[in-house]
Amino acid sequence: MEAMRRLYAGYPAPEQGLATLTALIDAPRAWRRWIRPQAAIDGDFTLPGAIPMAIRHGLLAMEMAMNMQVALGERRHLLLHAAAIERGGKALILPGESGSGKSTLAALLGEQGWRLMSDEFVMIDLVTGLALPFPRPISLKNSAIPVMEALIADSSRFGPLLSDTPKGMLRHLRPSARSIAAMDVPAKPALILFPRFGDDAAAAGISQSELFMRMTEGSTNYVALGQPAFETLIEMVRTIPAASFSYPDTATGLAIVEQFCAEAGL
Amino acid sequence: MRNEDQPDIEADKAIDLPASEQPDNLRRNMLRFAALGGAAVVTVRPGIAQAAASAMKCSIPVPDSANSTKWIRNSDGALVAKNTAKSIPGPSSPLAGEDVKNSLRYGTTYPGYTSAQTTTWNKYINNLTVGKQGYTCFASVQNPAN
Amino acid sequence: MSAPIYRTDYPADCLTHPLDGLMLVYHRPSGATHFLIDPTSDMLAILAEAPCDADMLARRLCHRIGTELDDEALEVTAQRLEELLDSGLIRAA
Amino acid sequence: MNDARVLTRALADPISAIEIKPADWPALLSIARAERLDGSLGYRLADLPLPDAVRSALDQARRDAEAGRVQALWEVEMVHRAFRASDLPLILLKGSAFAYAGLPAAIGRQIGDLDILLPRDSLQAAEEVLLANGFEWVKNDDYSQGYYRQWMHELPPLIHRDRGSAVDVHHTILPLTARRTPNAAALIDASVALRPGIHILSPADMIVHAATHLLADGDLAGGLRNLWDIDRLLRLFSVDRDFWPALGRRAVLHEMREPVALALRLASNIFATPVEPRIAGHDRMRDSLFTRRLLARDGWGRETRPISRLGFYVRSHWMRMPPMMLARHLWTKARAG
Repeated sequence: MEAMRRLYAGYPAPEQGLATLTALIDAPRAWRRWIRPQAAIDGDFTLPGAIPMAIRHGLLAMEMAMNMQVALGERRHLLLHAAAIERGGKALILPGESGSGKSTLAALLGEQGWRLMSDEFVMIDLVTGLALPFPRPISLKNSAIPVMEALIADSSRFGPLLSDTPKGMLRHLRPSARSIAAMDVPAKPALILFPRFGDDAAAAGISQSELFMRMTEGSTNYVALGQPAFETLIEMVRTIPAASFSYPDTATGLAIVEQFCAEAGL
Repeated sequence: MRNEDQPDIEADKAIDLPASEQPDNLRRNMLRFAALGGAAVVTVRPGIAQAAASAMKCSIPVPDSANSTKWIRNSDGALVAKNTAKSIPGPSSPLAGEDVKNSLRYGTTYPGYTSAQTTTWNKYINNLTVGKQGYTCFASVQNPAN
Repeated sequence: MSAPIYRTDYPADCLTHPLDGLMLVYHRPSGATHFLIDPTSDMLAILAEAPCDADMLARRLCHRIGTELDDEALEVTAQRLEELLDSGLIRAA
Repeated sequence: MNDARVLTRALADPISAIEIKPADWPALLSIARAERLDGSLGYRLADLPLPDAVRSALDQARRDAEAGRVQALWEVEMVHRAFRASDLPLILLKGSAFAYAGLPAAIGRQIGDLDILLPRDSLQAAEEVLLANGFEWVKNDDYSQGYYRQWMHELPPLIHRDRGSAVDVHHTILPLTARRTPNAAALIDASVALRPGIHILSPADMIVHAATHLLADGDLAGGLRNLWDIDRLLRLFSVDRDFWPALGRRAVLHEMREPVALALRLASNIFATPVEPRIAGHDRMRDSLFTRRLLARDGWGRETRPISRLGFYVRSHWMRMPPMMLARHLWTKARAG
């Protein structure tokens, strides 16, 4: 777990030394260790029949376990499956499934004048409507790995290269020192963009009702939160402009994002 | 955002609003077209937490780990001894719940495997019964909500 | 068996918000969020005024939106009633 | 402290939680979640001067429980609407019953499936009504269907196609194969109407049912929560001076005298529940075995004491089925696989 400690170097210890969610990584049965090494995702919130993974991917297993813990456990905030970056106190939210490219875009912008708030989960405070940061190691996948390696000189920010994981090639990147230092500083959501990697450059507006539906689909806990989440989301779709765009390559994706941000005043 | 003490007033206003905003003929058309369209009450369902539950966290070993050396008969998915004619071994790792769902529902083949292998393994999966390893996952991918 | 009378708690047990010509409803007893597409919110408003059976509901709906009562209107009303029953926004009593 | 006693003490004596050291809280919260008692703990410890991180974790558990309660009550409402049209009675069991009746056992309790009890001759009608109202079989093969119908005390599980909720329809409270046979008709006759068409079991029967759950119907997994139910219910019911004699009579009627006695002793041992000694009887040697099993958790919330667990697994199967039937069950399953 030395790799784990390195990736989390620079993070403050949890409040009063208490970790109220426990994520646990373990070999499921002692004897299996000798037959086919496995690591099981486990913790307070579990679902039956976890996918076992080769132990050398323990780092990925840990990351997935922690994401699951957050996705299943968080009840104080509306949790969105999205990346988020901040500039001038305003947050850009990039919702999207795996493969939409949101992590890569957010990671790149996080090195180019923006503050990376999260690459995976954005928490919206149900009282203030503000987005809260969640800057944990970014999972770089496949072609995003060399892109970020070329951009960042400090090799200590990278975890080991993991090949042949269920998600393909994977390498973790520790967010910038600035991003980690500001991990308690929220920002006001000012723009929501749904990226889609792969197609020609194109963009389309999203109506309030469609935005509402897409945000609930991308939330892990909307239904469980009940009325406060309804009120928060109504307020968001009424006040925050939203659009979707597709992009054929990262440079175009960045240009489209910057153009939208200029128009929305970010 | 809204005043909790006056839900009725808010709600009444909300109901009347569309009626006053829309021309009558448009509203008549909506009634007409509604007959042809899909659902008129669309309910928000739990989002990706549920997808994550089925896709990320559940898998079905084929065969179950107690019979991991057995092969699966092509004709009916039954377990038979290794190297039996007209039978094949299981996949090298358990099948992901999401893949099983797609295969059973939409006829997709398992990633990296042939359709003949997929067909035989699906026969095995369809034979799973209460208490058998993988059954819970099988049941959950059959749940239409997933 | 006589025709069932339908009633609703809408909008008393709901938070409602019109959005793009749809009605967005948070229904407190179920904790569910529904998008209502016309004419279902009109049907709920009518039943909220006074419970009635399906035929009367179709009649009142047509009157409310200024259209003729015909077989199609009856059919649409019956179909939408089913959906509203499934959602729990109305109940047969 | 390496077992769930840290949890049971906090539940039984909330003030004692003030003394818990910061380093011990993560283990306690994990164990509470694993035992599905975090919501109950959240309410028991509400407003105590605890570390902020703990308070917010407990606050979260209370919200979870409250959301679950709303869902459970709504499920009761929707099934009630379906049943009422066919004049079927709805007798609520377990969590849904506690929540609907507003019993103290419901406070913070997680509620899973909707469990309902019906006269055996109404089963067919209930099945038809549920299938006509959006419920679908989880598994619709002949063997699973036959297995449930022939040997179990419930219909095969049904899940609602839109709501995703599950309903378990029981016609008695133990499998037909169990060696004890509770009197299902008496349970239904004595049930209490909360409103027309919605019933719960009588107080004494409710305790008998909770005892079946704790001791005769499984491997004790999740047993602490069942025992906490029993504690909460007994503290309320025993205010009525007629309750203890009634419990004694019903336990005998349902062939559950010993399991009820043991459940009372365990509640008294673990939660200091006040119980009637004439019904609870004296401690036996094996009581400590049950107590150890109920409290077997490590600091991660995982179950420990695997040898004790295995013993209870065998016990669970043995209690549900006579040996020949168990053999037949295993053989059929093997053949099906």
